[in-house]
Amino acid sequence: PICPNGAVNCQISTSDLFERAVQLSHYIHSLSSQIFNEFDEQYAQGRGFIMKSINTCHTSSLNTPEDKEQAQQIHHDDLLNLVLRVLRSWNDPLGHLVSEVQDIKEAPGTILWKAVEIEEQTKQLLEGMENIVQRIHPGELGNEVYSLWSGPPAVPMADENTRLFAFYNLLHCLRRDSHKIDNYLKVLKCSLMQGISC
Amino acid sequence: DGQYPPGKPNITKCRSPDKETFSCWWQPGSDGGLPTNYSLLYTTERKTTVSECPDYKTSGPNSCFFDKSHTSIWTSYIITVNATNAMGSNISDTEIFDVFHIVELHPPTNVSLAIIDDPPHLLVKWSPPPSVDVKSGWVTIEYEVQLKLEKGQKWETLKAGTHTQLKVFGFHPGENYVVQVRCKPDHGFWSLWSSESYIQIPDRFWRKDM
Amino acid sequence: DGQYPPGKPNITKCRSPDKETFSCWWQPGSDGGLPTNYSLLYTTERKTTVSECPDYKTSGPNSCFFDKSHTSIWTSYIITVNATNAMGSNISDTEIFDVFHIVELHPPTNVSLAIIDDPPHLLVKWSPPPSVDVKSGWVTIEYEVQLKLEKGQKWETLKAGTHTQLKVFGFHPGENYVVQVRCKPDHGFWSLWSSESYIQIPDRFWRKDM
Repeated sequence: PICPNGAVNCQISTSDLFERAVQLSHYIHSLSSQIFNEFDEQYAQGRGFIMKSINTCHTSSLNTPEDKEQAQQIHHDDLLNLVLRVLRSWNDPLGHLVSEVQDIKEAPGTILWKAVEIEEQTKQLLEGMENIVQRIHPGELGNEVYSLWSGPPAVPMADENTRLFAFYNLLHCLRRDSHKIDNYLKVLKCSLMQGISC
Repeated sequence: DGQYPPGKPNITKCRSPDKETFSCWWQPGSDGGLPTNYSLLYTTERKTTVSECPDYKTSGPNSCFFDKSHTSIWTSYIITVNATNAMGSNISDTEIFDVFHIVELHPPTNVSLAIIDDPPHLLVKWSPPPSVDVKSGWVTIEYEVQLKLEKGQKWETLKAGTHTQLKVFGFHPGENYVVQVRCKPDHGFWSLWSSESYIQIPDRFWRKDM
Repeated sequence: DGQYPPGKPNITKCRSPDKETFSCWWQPGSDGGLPTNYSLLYTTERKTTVSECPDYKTSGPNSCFFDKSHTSIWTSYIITVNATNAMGSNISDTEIFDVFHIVELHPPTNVSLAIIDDPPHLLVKWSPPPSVDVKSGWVTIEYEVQLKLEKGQKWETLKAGTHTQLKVFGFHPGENYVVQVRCKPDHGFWSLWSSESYIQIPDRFWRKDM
């Protein structure tokens, strides 16, 4: 059979896969920013959550590059694996977010829709990244379980302020980590993929 | 006795409206004078097994619909259609594609026409097709506008890039025009043209300085 | 004797022009009729100590500049400004942000306009703002073009995605147009518009057959 678009053995090219991954990571961060801003405006005004949410992200123990120099010095295999680790570490928290957001008093439909969409698209992006890593290094796809997230509070929080802060903090960290993933993928795309004009 | 194995079926089209689902259609071959059964079989670049079409109904006769859970943008699809009757079977050519490259959107909607006085021009406006999430940059869409004199034959096609409006200068005052719009995603196919929209250009537009 | 402690300073803006460095500016309060000294103090979620501004000069008066070695992109910065004079001191509200939130680029440069005959359109070209690393993928820039008739009031805004050129269709032959371009990082603030560029559309672009 003739492969479409001159594809080699009918596979989607790795640079096409990367292009799609970047479109997705961009979309996920845009949604993460929107959901954070909406929640902040609706539920966090005047509660001083921003001060309390400093240095509380479950992924802060992952040694991720913090500036351009570090992002460009790290080997791209390590950066790819870091992206996978950050994505996997959000699997449980996003599941929790989607189930819990439905119980927030008068949560606007847009917050719920975005939470569901972020969870769905993050799974889609993880599938794509695993596909890309498999392409670049066949067989090297570790699948260690990442439970960096300490999970939802053991005892359901009676106090609304505490419950709302738990949400605020999750969305604050999601906004930050989704931006990291998006930025790392855009750097990887330019460094790994020849023929892509950056 | 006039009974034969079925003719070779032909996969005529595979299309996705939104990169999240897709459908394929086929043209049956001759049925060899016998009741003939068709099955669409597919695998993907990453699957080791062959599966059958998940839904023969949603996209109408001689079709297969792949919903979100069966659609992946990360892999190529390899598809064949098999025709079988009591006398034997026949298999189509293999169709191989990637969902990103078979996108065909529904036509643009809400096409509106307005006469603008200063400077005199026709303003054509429209909305992207439904169910396409444009704002995320997930699907970038290009548009084309075609227009002709209602009494004329010759369509003129104008490119509109990614904008959802176009100013058309230099038309014939007092005439009726027909306008249509179509769209295409960055890697896919042109949609059908939108239904025809009509407008009459007022006489007042005879250019004073001509 | 008309001498008081200083008024409360106000941090007016913190911005990064390249996602590698950033600056903050503040508005002094009243100086209480005495020589008043301002110090910007900061810490981050990764530091255990409070430090003073590394560079009060580079970004002009009442500012603090953080060079690459003092800038982390995904770390919360906690910043205050302290005003002190002989009668006492006063401290600003606290500003808390991640640097990836405060990226605002300088406008695009080298904006050029050209008339293309076939198909007739105006080609607008520009360059990214200087000293922004687009090549490595560190910064992804999106652009917008706005244009209007020189004699008109209403700007029309056109999205150009990440391209550094845009084809503009449907302009009015014989008229003068004003064009400006602005940019923003994929996730950040829009820049100011570039300075105005002008062009006259030749009369020859009247459509022959209409």
